[in-house]
Amino acid sequence: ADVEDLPDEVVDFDYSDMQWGFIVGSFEHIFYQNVAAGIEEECDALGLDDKQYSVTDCNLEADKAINQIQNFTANKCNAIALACNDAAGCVPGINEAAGNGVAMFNFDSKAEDLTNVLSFVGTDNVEGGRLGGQELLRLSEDGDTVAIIGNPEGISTLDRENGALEVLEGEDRTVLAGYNYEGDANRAEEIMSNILVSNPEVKAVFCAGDPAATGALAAIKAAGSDCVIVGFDGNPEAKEALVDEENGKWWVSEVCQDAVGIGKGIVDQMAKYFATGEVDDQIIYIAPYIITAEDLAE
Amino acid sequence: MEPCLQVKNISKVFPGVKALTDMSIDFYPGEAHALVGENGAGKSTLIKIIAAVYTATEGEIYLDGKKCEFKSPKEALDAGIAVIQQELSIAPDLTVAQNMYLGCEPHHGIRLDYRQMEKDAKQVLDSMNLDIDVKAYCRDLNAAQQQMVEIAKVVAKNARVVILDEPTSSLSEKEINALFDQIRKMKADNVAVIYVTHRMKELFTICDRVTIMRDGCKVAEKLTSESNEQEIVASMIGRSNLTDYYNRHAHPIGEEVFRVEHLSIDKKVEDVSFHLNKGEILGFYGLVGAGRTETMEAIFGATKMDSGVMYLHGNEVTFSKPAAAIASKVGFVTEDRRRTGLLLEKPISENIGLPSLPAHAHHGIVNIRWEEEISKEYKEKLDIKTPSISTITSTLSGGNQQKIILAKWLAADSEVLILDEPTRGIDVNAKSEFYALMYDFVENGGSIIMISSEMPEIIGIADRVYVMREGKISGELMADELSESSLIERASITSEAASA
Amino acid sequence: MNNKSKFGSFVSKNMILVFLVVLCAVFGILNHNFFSSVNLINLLQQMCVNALLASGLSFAIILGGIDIAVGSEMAVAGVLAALGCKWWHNNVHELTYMAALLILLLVAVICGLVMGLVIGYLIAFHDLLPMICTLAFQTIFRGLAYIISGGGPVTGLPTTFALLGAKRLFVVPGFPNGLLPTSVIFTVIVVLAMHLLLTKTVFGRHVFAAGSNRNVAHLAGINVRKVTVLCHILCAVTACCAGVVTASKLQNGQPNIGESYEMYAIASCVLGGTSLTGGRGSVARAMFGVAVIAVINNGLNLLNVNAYWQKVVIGAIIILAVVLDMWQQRKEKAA
Amino acid sequence: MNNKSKFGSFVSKNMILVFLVVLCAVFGILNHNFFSSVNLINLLQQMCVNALLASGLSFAIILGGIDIAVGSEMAVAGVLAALGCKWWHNNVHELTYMAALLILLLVAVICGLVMGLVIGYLIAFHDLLPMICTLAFQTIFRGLAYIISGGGPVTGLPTTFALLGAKRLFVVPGFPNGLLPTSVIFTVIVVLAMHLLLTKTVFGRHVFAAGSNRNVAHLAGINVRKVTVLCHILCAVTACCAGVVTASKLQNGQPNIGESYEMYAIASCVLGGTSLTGGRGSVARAMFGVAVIAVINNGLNLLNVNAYWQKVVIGAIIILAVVLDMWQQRKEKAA
Ligand SMILES: Nc1ncnc2c1ncn2[C@@H]1O[C@H](COP(=O)(O)OP(=O)(O)OP(=O)(O)O)[C@@H](O)[C@H]1O
Ligand SMILES: Nc1ncnc2c1ncn2[C@@H]1O[C@H](COP(=O)(O)OP(=O)(O)OP(=O)(O)O)[C@@H](O)[C@H]1O
Ligand SMILES: [Mg+2]
Ligand SMILES: [Mg+2]
Repeated sequence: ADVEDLPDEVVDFDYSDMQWGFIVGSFEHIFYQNVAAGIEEECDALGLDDKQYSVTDCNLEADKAINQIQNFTANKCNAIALACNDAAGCVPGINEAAGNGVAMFNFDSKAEDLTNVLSFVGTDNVEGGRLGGQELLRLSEDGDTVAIIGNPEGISTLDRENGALEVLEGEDRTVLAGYNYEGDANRAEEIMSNILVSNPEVKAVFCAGDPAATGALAAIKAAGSDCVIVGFDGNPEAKEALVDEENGKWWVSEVCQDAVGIGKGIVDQMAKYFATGEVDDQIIYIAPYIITAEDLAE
Repeated sequence: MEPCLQVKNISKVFPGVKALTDMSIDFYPGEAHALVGENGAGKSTLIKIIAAVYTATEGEIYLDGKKCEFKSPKEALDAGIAVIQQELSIAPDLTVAQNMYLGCEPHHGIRLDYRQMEKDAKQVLDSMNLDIDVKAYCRDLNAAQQQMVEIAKVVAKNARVVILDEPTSSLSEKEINALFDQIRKMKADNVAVIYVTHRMKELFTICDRVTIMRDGCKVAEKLTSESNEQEIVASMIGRSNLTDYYNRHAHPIGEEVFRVEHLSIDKKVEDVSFHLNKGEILGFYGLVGAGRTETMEAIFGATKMDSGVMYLHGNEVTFSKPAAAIASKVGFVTEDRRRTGLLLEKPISENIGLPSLPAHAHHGIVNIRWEEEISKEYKEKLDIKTPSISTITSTLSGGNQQKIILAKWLAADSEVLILDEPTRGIDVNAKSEFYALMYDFVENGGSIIMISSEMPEIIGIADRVYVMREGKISGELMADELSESSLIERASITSEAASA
Repeated sequence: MNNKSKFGSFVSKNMILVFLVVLCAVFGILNHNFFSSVNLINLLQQMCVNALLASGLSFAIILGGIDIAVGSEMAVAGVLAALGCKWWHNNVHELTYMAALLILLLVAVICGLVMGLVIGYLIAFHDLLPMICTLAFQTIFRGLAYIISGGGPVTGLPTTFALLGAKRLFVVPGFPNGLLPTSVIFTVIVVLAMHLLLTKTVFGRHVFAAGSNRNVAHLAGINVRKVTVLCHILCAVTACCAGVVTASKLQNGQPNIGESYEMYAIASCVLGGTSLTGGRGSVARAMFGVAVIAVINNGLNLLNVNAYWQKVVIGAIIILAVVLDMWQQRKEKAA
Repeated sequence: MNNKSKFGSFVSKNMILVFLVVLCAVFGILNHNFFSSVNLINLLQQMCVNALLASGLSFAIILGGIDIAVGSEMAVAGVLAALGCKWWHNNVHELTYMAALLILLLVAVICGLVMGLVIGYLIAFHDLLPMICTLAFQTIFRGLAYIISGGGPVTGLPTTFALLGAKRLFVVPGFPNGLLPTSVIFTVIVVLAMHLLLTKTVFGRHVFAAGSNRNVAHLAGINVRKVTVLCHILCAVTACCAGVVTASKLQNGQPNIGESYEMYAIASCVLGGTSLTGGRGSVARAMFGVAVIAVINNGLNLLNVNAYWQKVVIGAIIILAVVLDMWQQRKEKAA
C-alpha cells in the first residue's frame, strides 16, 4: 500500500501530537532494515517529522523487546508497533503498555496473544516454508534427496523449516534437515560442504534465510555440484544472484517477503486507527511469494 | 623429659628424587630444635611432612606418643602444629588481621566477628612490639612486615609445636630480636620449636639442640651448648676444611668506573651519591626498608628516579629502561629470585640466555647454539648442580637458582653487577662458592655493588661499604673500619635520634 | 578539611559511582524523560537480570575463576520453571501465586545446585580451567535448554506465572499497574544476601583467601575445593534465579534467552572493581557496574541512537570507564 | 624398549593428538564418507578460519592475555576487503587475480595493524585487562562492521574476488574444480610463519618470557609494552586474514560473520596445551585443537545429528578432552 491508496481523511489527519515507537527484530538483518525503511518512508509520507517516530531493534530477544516497550512508554509514545520474534515473550510487555493506554500494534512475527493488539501485519512464515517446500518438490524428482538448512534457534526460521517439512511429508523424497547455521553464512557454507560429502546426490536445498543461501552457494560452487538453491527473505543479494549469469545456475528460486510492504502496512494501520478509530483487520497477512530469474526479468 | 613430637623412619620420594631417607628425630617441649643442612638437604620437605602438606612415603609421626595420620594441613593445625613455610604464605588481598586468623576466624554461627578478630590481632602484635596496622592490606606491607605478620599468625594460634622455616631471611636485626624474644617466650610456655636456618649465629643464640642433615639423611644431632660452628659446618658439608668461607683476599682496585650523584626518589630515597671503583666489591648495608633496593632499581632503570646524575667510565648516562643499562653492561641480580629473578617454568638455558638474546641473534632469529654453549659453559664454571641445561629451573635448589641468575648476567658480559641480597636463603657451602665467584668476577675486571642485610657477610667480603638509613646515605666505611658496632651505629635509627 | 579529604577518598575509591552520576546527568539533560518516575522504575527492572548474574558471578571471579555459562544456565532454569508450572497447573491444581512462587524458587535452587555442582566438581577436582570448562558448558546447557523445551518456547502458562517477573505491587495514582516490580524486590533480597554472605561470613572470607592465594588458603586449613564448588553453585543458583525471573517476566520459558549476557555481567563486575585475577571484589560495587550498563542501554534507547552506533558507544563507554578507573588507581598508588 | 618409551612419552605429551586419532576413527567407522578425499579436503578448508584465528590468538594467550574481539575483527576486515575490491573493480580497473590478492592482503594487514594497535595500546599503556578491553572492542568493531557495510552484506563482486577463499588449484581427474583450496595454502603459510615467529625468533622468546613473568622479562631488558602491542597486532592481523578468507569464500562481505568464533579459537588453543595463565603454548599444537573441533563439527554434520544434540556433544567432547589431558598431566607429575 502507498499513501495515495489511503482514504483522504487518513492522509489529511493532523499527526502533529503523535509519538510512535517501532521495534524491529534486529538491525543486523537486512530484512528488518527493509521493514524499517518501509516504516520510515510511510511515516515521512504521512508528514511525521523524525522526532515523532523512532525505530529500534531488540536483538531478536523478548526481554530486550519488553525493555524497549518500557522505554517507549517512558518516552510518552501513544502507539508502539513491534515484531514479536518471540511470540509469547512479548505479550506481557504488550499488555503492560496497553494497560498504560498505549495503542499496541504488531508486525512481522505475530504475538501469541493478540488480545491487546489492535492490528497485526506480517508474513506467514509457515506459509513461506510451505512455498519453499513446494519449490523443492518442483525442482526435484521422485526418489531424489533434498536438504533444508535451518536455524532452529529462531522461531521464524523454525517455522519456515517446519512449513517445508510439512509439504515434503509423505512425498517420495529423502529429506536432510535439522542443521543449524546460527545465522552465519560461513557456518552454512560448512554445513552445505558436509552435506555434499555425505549425500553428494542432493538435488535441491531450501535455505531458511539468505545468509544460509549465500553460504550454500559458495559450497556448491566449490564442490562442483549441480544442487540448486531455494532462498528465503528476498534480500538484494538474492535478487542479484538469481539474475546473475553464473550464480543463477544454482540459486534458482527465492521465497520473498515484502519487507517494505510490511513496514508500510503497519504504519497505515496505525494512521487509520488514529484518524478513524478503526483498523482494516486484526490480522493482515502480506503473502510471501516466489520469485525466479524470469520474474525479475519482467 | 618426654618428647612431644617424634618422627620415626620417615622417607620421602619425589619423582626422580629421594628427598628424605629414614629420618628419625625427637622434639621436646620447651626446647628450640634447629634443622640445618645444605640447600636441598630435605629440611623443608621434612617440615611439610610434619605439617601434612606432603604425605611421607614411609614412616610415622607421633604426637604425645600417639600416632597421627593427618590427611590435610587443617588436621595438623587442629592438633596444634603451626608452621611458617619457607615461601611467604600471606594472602596479599586480605588485611593483617584477616591473615592472622585465616582458617580460624572468630565467628558466631556463620557470621564473622570482625571486632573480636581485630582486637585479638592487635593484642598479639602489641605483645610482639610490632607497629603494624591490623586493618592494613598485606599487599601494602614490605617483605619484612609481611614476614612478621606470618610470625604473628603462628603466635596467635597458641600452638604446641611451632615450626619456622628460615623465618629470618627477610628480616633485619631489630625484627630478628623481636622474633627471638618471642621464641624465648614460647620456650618458657613449653612449646616445642623447630627452627630451620642457614645462619650459624642464630643457631647458637636461640637453639638448644641441632640436627644436621645431608642429602636427606640425618648425620648428627648435638646440643648447641656442646658444639661449635666449625664442627657443625663440617658435618653439614661432609668435609672439615671450610674454615673461612669468605676467603677474603687482596685484589687490585682500579680507578672509578661508576658514579651516582644526588639521586632522589619521591619520599623513598633522598640525595644519594656514591661511586664504585674497578675491581671493587662495594657493600650497601642498612636495615630493611632503608631504601637500598629502591636506589638500585632506579639506577638500573627498572623504576623512575626523580633526580640524579650517573656517570659510567666518566661519561654521563641515563638508563631510562633496563635494556639501556644492559646495553651499557650493567647487570642486576634482584633480591627476590622467584618473583623477579627467574622464569621458573622455563629451562635453565632460556634463563641464562634471556638478557643477551638480541645481542647474539642473526636477523632476529635466536642463536640457539650460542645459548646452549654459553649455558653449558656456565654450568661448568659455576658448578651448577643439574642433570642438564634443559632442566626446568623451578626444580633446582635455591643456591643453584641463584647461580643461574648470576650466570645470566655473566653471559651478558656485564662489567658492573648489582647484587641485591645475593646469598639470601642459600646454604653455607653455596654461599662460599658464590663469594668465590664474586672474587673471580672482580679479579677479571668487573665491579660489584652488593646489598646485604647480613652483617658478617658485609664485614667478610666488602672492600668498602655505604650504610643507608631512611633513604639517605648515613656513612661510608673502608674495609678496615668494618665492625658490627660501626655498622649498627650508622644504620639504626635510635642512634641518629641520640646524636641529634 | 578532614571531611573533604574523606569525601575525596570516597570518590577516588568509587570512580565508577562518579561516572554513573555523570552518565545519568548527561542522559537527563539530553532527554527530559530520563528522570521520569516511570523510566526510573523501568531502569530498576531492567537491572534485575544483570544484577542477579553479577552477584553470583562475583563469587566465581573473586575466587580467581569465571563462569561464562550463566546465560545458558538461565535458559535451562527458565524452561524448566515454565514446564514445572505448566505441569502443576494442568495436572495438579490451578496455579496459585503461592504455588508459582514455590515452583519458581525450587527450580532455581535445584537447577542451580545441579549445574553448579557439575561445573564446580570438574574445576575443583579435575583442575579444569574455569574459562574452558564453562565455555563447554555454555554450549551443553544451551543445547539442553532447546532439547528440554523442544526447540520453541514453553507457552500456555496462567498469568499467575508472571508473579516473580512482571507483577508490580502498590497500585498508586499514576501507576495503574503498580509501583514496585516484584522482580526488583526479589533481586534486592538475593543481592543483599549474596553481599552479606561475601562480607560478613567465614565462608566469604575463605573465598577471598582462596582467590588471593590458593596455596596460603590451603595451608591455613581452608578446604579450597569445597569453597570452589560452593562458589560455582552460588553462581549457578543466582543465574537460575535470573532465568526464572526472565521466564516469569516473559510469561513463558525461552530456550534462547541469555545469550551473551555473561559478557555484560562480567563487565559489570569489573566496572565495580572486581579483579579478574581473583582476591578482590565486592557484590555491592558490582551493582554500580550493573547500573552503568543499564543506564547506557536505557539512555541510548531513549535518545534513539542508531542500533549500530549504540554498539560502538556502549563499547566506548566501557573502555572509558575502565581507563578512568585505572588512571585513578595509578594516581592513588603514586600518592 | 627405549623406542617404546619414547613413543609413550610422545603420546603422553600429545594426548590431544591421540584423542584426535580416536575421534577420526570413530567418525570413520560411523560414516564411510568421512575418510573420502573430498571430505578430507573439506575438513582442511573448514579448519582454515579457526586455524588463522588460533595462530594469532596463541600469541595473546601466551602473553597471559586474550582477545575475544577476533570475530568482530574478522567482520570488519571482510567488509572492508569486499568494499575495496568492489571500488577497484568499478572505478579503477577490472579486478584481476593479482589485484584481488593484493587488496585482500593489504586490507588484512592494515586493518589488523590499526585494530591491534588500538587494543594493544590500551592494554600495554593503560593497563586495561585484556579480557575486558577486548570485550568492549567486540561490540565496537561489530558496530563498525555494520556501519561500514551499511547493515547488509556487500555484494556484487566479480568472481576473481573468490581467489583467496573458494578457488582451488590443481585440476586432476575426479576433482574438476581443483584439488587444493587456495585458502588452505594461504593458511598454511600464515600459520607456519606464526609458528616460526614464536619458536625461532627473539621476539617469540620475549613473548614467552613476558607471559611467564613480566617482572623478570622487564628486568632482562625486554620492552614488555612493545611486545604486548606487537602480540595484539599479530592477533588482529591473523583475525583479519581469517576475515578476508571468509569474505572471499562467501564472495561477499558479511558484517555478521564470526560471532562467537573466538570461543572455538580459544578452545582450540587450550586443547593444544596453551595455558590461559600465560607462558606456555605452541602454535603448532593449537592446530591439533583446531583439527579436533573441525572434526567434531564435520563428523556430527555427516552423521546428521540433530542441531540441539550437536551442541551438547561438542561441549561434552571438549570437556572430555580437557579432563583426559589433565589426568595425563597429573599422571606424568606423579610418575
Ligand atoms: N614438590 C617437589 N617435587 C619434586 N622434588 C622436590 C619437591 N620438593 C622438594 N623436592 C626436592 O627434594 C629435595 C629436598 O628439598 P627441600 O626443599 O626439602 O630442601 P631444603 O633442605 O629445605 O633446602 P633449602 O635450604 O634450599 O630450603 C631437593 O632435592 C628438592 O629438589
Ligand atoms: N612496592 C612498594 N610499595 C610501597 N612501598 C615500598 C615498596 N617497596 C618498598 N617500599 C618502601 O620503600 C622503602 C625502601 O624499601 P627498599 O625495599 O628499597 O629497602 P631496602 O633497604 O632495600 O630493604 P630490604 O632490606 O628489604 O631490601 C621502605 O620504606 C619500603 O617500605
Ligand atoms: Mg627449604
Ligand atoms: Mg631490598
